[in-house]
Amino acid sequence: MKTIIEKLNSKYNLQEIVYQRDNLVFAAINKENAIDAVTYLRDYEGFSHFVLMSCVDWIEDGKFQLLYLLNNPTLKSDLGLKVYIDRNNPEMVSAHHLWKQIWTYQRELKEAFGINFPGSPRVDENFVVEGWTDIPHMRRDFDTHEYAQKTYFPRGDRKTNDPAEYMRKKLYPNQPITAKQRKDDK
Amino acid sequence: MNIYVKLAYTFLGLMIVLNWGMLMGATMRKIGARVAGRHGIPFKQPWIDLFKNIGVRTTITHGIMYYIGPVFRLTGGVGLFLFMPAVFSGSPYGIWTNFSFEGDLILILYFQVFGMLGMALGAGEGGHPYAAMGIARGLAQHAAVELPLTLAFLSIAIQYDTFSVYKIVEAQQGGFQNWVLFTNPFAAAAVILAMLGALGHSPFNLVKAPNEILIGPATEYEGSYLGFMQSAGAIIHVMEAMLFMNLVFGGATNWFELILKTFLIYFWSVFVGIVFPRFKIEQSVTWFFKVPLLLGVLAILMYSF
Amino acid sequence: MSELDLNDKVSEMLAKSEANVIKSEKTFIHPEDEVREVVAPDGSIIKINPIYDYFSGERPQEEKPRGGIVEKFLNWARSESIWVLGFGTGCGSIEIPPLVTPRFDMFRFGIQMRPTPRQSNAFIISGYLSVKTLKRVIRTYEQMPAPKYVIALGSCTINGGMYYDSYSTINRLDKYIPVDVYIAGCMPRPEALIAGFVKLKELIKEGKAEKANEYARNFDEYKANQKKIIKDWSMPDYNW
Amino acid sequence: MEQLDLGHISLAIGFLLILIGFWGLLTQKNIIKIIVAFTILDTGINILIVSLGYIVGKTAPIVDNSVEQLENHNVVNSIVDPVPQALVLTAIVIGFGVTALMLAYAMKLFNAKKTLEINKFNDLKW
Amino acid sequence: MVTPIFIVAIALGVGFSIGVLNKLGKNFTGGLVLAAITFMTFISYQWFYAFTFGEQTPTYVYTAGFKPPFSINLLMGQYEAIITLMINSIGLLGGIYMFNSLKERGSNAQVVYLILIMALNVIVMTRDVFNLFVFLEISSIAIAGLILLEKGTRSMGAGFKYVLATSIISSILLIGIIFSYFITGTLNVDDFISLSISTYKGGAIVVFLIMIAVILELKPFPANGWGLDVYEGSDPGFSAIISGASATASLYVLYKIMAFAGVEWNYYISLIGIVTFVGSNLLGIKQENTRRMLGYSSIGQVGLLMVILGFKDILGENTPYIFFGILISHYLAKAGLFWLSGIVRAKGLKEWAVIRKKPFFLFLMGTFIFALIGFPPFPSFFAKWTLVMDLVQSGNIVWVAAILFGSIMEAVYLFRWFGYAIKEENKHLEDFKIEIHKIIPVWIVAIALYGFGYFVSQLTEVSSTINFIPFAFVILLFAIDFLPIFVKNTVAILGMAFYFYTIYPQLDNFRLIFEVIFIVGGILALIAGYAYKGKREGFYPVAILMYAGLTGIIEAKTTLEFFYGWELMTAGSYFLIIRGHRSMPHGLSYMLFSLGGAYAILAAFGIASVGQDSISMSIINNIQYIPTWAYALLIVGFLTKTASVGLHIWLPGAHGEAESDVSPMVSAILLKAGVFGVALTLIGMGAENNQYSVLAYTLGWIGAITALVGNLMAVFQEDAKRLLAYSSIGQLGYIVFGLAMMTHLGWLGGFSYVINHFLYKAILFLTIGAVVLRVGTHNMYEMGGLIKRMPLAFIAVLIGIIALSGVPPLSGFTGKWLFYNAVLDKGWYLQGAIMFFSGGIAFLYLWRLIHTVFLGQLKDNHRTVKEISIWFLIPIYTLIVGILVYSAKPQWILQPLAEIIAPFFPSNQLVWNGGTAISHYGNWAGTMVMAIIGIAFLAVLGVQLISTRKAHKVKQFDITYAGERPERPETTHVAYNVFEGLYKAMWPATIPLVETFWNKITNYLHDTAGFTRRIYSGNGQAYMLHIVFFILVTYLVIIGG
Repeated sequence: MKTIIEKLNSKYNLQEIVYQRDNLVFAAINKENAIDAVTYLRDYEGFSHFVLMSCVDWIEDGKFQLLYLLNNPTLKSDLGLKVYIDRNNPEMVSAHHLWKQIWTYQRELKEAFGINFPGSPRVDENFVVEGWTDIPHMRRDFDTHEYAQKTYFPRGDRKTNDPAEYMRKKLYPNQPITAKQRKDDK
Repeated sequence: MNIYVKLAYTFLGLMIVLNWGMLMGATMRKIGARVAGRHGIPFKQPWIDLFKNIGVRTTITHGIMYYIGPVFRLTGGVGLFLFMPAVFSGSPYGIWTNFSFEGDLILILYFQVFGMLGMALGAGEGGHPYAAMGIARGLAQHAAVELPLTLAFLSIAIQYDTFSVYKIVEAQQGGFQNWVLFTNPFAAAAVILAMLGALGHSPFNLVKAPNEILIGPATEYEGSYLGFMQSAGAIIHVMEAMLFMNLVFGGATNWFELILKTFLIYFWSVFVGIVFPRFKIEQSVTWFFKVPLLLGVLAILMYSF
Repeated sequence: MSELDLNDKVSEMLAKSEANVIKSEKTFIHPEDEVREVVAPDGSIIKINPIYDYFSGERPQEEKPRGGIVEKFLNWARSESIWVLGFGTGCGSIEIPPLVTPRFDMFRFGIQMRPTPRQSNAFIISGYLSVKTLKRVIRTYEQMPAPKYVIALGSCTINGGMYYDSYSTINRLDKYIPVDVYIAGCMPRPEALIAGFVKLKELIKEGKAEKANEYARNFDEYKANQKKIIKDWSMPDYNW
Repeated sequence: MEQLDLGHISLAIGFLLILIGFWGLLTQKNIIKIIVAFTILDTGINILIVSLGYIVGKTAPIVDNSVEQLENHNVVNSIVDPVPQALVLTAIVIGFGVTALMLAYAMKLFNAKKTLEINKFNDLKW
Repeated sequence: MVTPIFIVAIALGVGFSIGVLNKLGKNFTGGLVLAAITFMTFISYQWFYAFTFGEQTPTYVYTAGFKPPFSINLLMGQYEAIITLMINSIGLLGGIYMFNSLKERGSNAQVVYLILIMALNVIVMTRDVFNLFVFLEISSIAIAGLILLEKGTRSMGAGFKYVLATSIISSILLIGIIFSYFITGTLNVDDFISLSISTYKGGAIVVFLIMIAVILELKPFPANGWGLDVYEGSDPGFSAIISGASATASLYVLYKIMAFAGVEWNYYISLIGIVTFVGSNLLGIKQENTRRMLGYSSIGQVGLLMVILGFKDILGENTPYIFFGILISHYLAKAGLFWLSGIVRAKGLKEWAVIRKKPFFLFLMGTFIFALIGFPPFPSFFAKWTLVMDLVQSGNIVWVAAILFGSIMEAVYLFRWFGYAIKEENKHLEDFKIEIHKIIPVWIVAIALYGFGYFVSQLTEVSSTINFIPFAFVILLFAIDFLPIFVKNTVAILGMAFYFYTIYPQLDNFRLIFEVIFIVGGILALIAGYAYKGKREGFYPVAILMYAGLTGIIEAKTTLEFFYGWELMTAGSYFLIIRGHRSMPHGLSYMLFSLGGAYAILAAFGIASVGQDSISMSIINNIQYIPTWAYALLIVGFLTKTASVGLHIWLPGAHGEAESDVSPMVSAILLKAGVFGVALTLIGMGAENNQYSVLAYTLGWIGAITALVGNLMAVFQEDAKRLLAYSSIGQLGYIVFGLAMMTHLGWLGGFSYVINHFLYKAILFLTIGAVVLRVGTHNMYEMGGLIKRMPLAFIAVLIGIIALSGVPPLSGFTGKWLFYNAVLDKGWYLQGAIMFFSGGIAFLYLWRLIHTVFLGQLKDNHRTVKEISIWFLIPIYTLIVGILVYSAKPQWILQPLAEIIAPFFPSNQLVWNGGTAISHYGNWAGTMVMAIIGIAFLAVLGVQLISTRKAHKVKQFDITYAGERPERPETTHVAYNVFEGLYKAMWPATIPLVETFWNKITNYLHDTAGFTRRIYSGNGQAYMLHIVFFILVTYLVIIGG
């Protein structure tokens, strides 16, 4: 695994290499080299299984972090390649030609984060939500509570209680509060 | 006999058969529930369902054929009753022999299809794919069942040298040792096995296959249509059992005997159905082409040489 | 990074993203609903408007109960023969199968499952409803023949339950389809379901379960609510 | 047959030529050689014809002085059978015609394909 | 009377004078040559006329004033007159045809052509063997010279091979001649005969040499590669002359030589002939080049003529009739075909599609091909008939089989060719130019063929009774083919109606049933023709041709008339079938199976006529010579038309691809011809005769298995018309089964099915055909939901399928009920069970038919289709009325049927008590059953009407779809591969064993042909080697062995 990472590093200049476990490594890679590296790993290093593709919204840094998680069945090892892309211009090269299931991941990311993958098949179609018109719903700047309040007739009389407090009051209304409980409450 | 009296008796008989069919259906479901350790439905449930269905307020129709499909079905059931001698009373023109003197076994065999075909066409106009699938399965299975049944019926007809159901019943009178079940065991065995397919319970309930193809042909039918089909189903179940009873189990000399025998015949298919899961079409078809067909051929060969 | 900085940053980002947010310009016409041109066998070109040509789409009419002894008898029959559509919309659907087990045995009450909406008169909304599922629920509900009854299961159908702030889950079911009986809980146990059925039977017998007519009466209001959240409305206004 | 008379010799030669002709027709690949073989065959047949009409000790059926000088002056008895002689004339003419035709063909064929190999002229077959 | 020597004189004179005139610079050679040939034709015609209508006796012409052997003498007898007339007239027509091409080659070519014709004349007339040799050589040189004068090099090789081969042959002839002179001292044929040369020492060898040379001139198989190359390579005009004139002359030489060769040669000539006939026709199958294929055909025909010559002692006084019948057909048709091939300029068979849209060319080509195969009304039909009759009567059945086999092989490639011409795509082909002087001779020979056909038919007593009126009607319709469809259709219908009116009183009831089905059914089917637009060229003549044939077999008093009608019907139906789209291969297989069947029937008629003093149809009631085989042959022959299992593979494609109103004609109507034949045969076998019980038993099994196979295959079809076609196979299986039972009930059931099948299959085919016309596809899965657009068509199909499936109360149940009783009566239980099982299977495909076409989802592009045409609805609803009447009052039809059957199968197995049929086994009251069911239905309907009075009409996507909605009708309509589950269970039963069997046979024949024809390597020496080997083998067989 180490040799693979070193080879890859020498080839594509990895950053933030994290050896999570013996058989699980994460590393960041440039946007330009990412698909090259994935292809290289698939074709030469035996990472034949595409596990998943995910996205993290680093709103503070103005970045989306895409993760391509690959698996090598012979080494029983996983390698996560992280790619940072600009949040304001979220676009990534499509990798649908490598594994067919990437279509679906990219379609999901397009819907949930608004990341575009030009050329990926059916990327514009609905994935989970149908007829979504607001900003992509998994972005951190999307306020789901406000949206729900606005859209779905919330019942005005809804009250929310801390279950522990509520049950204590309901079951043992007269019992004084112990010191331990007060400490816990803090 | 006056034709009006005859009609009245026939109508009465039809009512008996209809109600007995419903009761029998309820009983069988009750039995199934008991096997599963449940209480099951109340005995009155079929009637309640029928009334409820007739009381439905909105109905739809997909077209004329869809509309008269249930009519065909019920006519098929009623007609089957009309051409079947129900209770043997020593005369082909007896009070409970209905209009069986107008035709014979062949008429009954082919008339069975009348309702089925009408229903199939009606469901077809509904345009629902599951309806078509159910019918296709049903027809395939029907064809497979037909072969051993036909062989067995031919064998029985050869045995008694007649196609008249009445005469076959007549010949079986005078004790159970005269029943086809004992006098022509191969034919009887073929009938008993093929009967499972004809009655359409699990494992041969491909046509309806609830939850797989949504009750099959009846998918689009609701309300009164469904009520009609339920009634027809009740009648046809009894009529099928009655046909086998007349041909193999010595017929009936009174209504009680009829009820007992049809119950037992029907129970046999329910008994099998509770134990076995549903077949696929090809399994069902090949099943009929194995043992039942062999028995049917044996039944024929017995009389061929 | 301090908390204050973060907040600043976030609000800054928010302002930015407002500017270049991807507001979709989808019109949400289902591709199968677009008007299409086909060539007829005789060579002429004909226009197909699927929603108009393939669906009836007529408004539902109120079917007033006839009243009198007949109606009473029929109501009794309806109450004793509740045919439930086998459609699990949410997590509560796992509470329905126990009903057919020997322990609960709903058949005793004349309650049976049916596979097709055409033959059912009761619809259990089992728990939370996403917008996507709601579309199917509406379609299915409308296809059931009147009189029809809806049993809403769990707090999600009442006020959204634990999904009260979800962007994709509705809060109040009765804004979209009329509900006869609510069964509270998260989730209500099968006993509670049976209690709900018994309540429904009482309502039917009393002649109070006429929500199908209510739906027809307030059809426009219901439709407006439905269409407000279902943006890709790819079906006729009323599904027969 | 104590001695070989002229008739038998020519008969044998005729047959030999015929066989040679056949052999040549069937084995030679060059068209010109085939034509030559045919003429040999033709010649053989002609010799055959003449020799079949030959009667030992008799002269050609040309009625001139040499015949009249014979003892008995019986023309019929002193000449060989004239009919084969007449036939052979026709046969020679015919053979000539055929040979000429073949040569014409050979020329045209050579012009067409610049070869005289008979194997090359099998455009039409099967 | 001009002496025949002038033929030679004129030719030589003109030849020489042309040489002189050319020197003078005059150039009217062409006209002069034609004039000379015309004069030669006149001379021979004069003699022919004198022989035929006068009292002329054969005349010898002596040259140079001496008697043979010192001079050459010519004989002008009757045959010589005919044959020289044939040669000269073909020479004249050929001269006209080749006028321009001869002119291009210069005046020498014209002279050579003239000399060729003259040489052929002399070959025929001369009585001197050496003269024969000389003129044979002259003709060979002339032909080779003409080829030499052609432009281009392609034919050069062929010409050279021709010269080589003929010179070897003539060398052998010459050796033979000289030895013959040596041993006999004469060269005269008449002397040879009187001296009986073969008795001399060495005579046998001499005869052998002469004989083998003459036989080799006739290009026997396989020593005929040189001839084939010439046919292929040279100008089609020459090919016509070689095939028409040269071969005719050579045949006559053979006839002359046979006079002194001794009777033992007859057998060998026949043997060589039959080997040539079968062999070259077999090899013809593999040919793709038209002229080479025609060459094979020519050689084959000559082989057949050799067979006839070989059998001349056995055939006796019929020999000239047979010989000239076949010779004239061959000579005219082959010349016509060669000429056509010159006009069309198509080399490959498929390129003949260029004449696809030219009806007159198709007419010419069809005329020639049908004349070659021996269809009526051409002379070869009558000749072949007589030949087969005579051969069978003399016990040479194996020869008949070989001849018929060869004929079928010939039909294979000729009809394949014809099929290409009619059906193949011709977009990419260049059109050709028609020169008037080329087309005229073709027309002349075509018309002559019809003329000779009529003439020949009037020659003998039996054939002169044939009714040519229907055929004349066909010609009339062909003549008015340019008129609009409305007129033609009316004329056709009126003609048929009038004919039916005139013939009606002559028929007994048995025949009347079939005549009604044929003619009335035909009229109904023709009514649908009004729905078509345009002219529909060529449809009416062929349709009426089929009906002419059908009525012919009904009226037939003699077996010849029957066979005549049968062949006419085959020809007509072939044309009808091949009109459909993509139906070329099906038309071909239909034709081949039909011909095979027809030949079986022909052979059987021959056997039947043994020991009888007439050929009236009644002879099949009392066959004396190998009767079981004769009946078996008859049945096999008729079963090809009923498409029983094993012989059915032509039907699905033929019926499925035919036009909408043709399908009912060929299915509901035409198939009954086979039934009629089977019925006649079974009547002939007789009810009480146990001798044939094995035959009937086999037939019963065939019927039952046919029913099963047909119905089962119908279940798995995707094409609506093919489904109906397979269904027809199954239904015909029922009929055959019913008839095979040979009991009263069985026949009653069978006949009830005959009528029923006619009614409902006509309804179904007409309706589905009309629907196909509207929606433009045959595939059921591309239709659906059409009930909304075509309710009347739906009702028609509904009634049709209820009647077909045998569900009471409609009429199909009648047949089922009768069959059950008959099966029990006869004791054929297992077969019966198979039949009833197939009846059960019928539900599957019937439901599928109505469901996938009319129910389910209406497709996008069918949303505006209209109800089927009124012209289809009229016959459909007429037939529906028929079905309803039959259903309500079955006794109206069954009682007369029983009376018809009673004379053959007397019985009182079925008793009528009012409307109730009572058999020993059960009873059935059709009217009452219908009434009871009707009342029950109406009562139930009333209840439903009350309970669902407020039903809301919805549209097609308003279905419960598991919470979703259907997206497209195509994805919602269950129509493709509907019975997949059943298929998984029953696929072993659907393996097309029969088709595989016939495919294997076809492949085997093709492989054999493909392998064998490799001996024709194109190498001249190889051809010479063939000749040498042929001589050696023949020598070993005839003399050495």
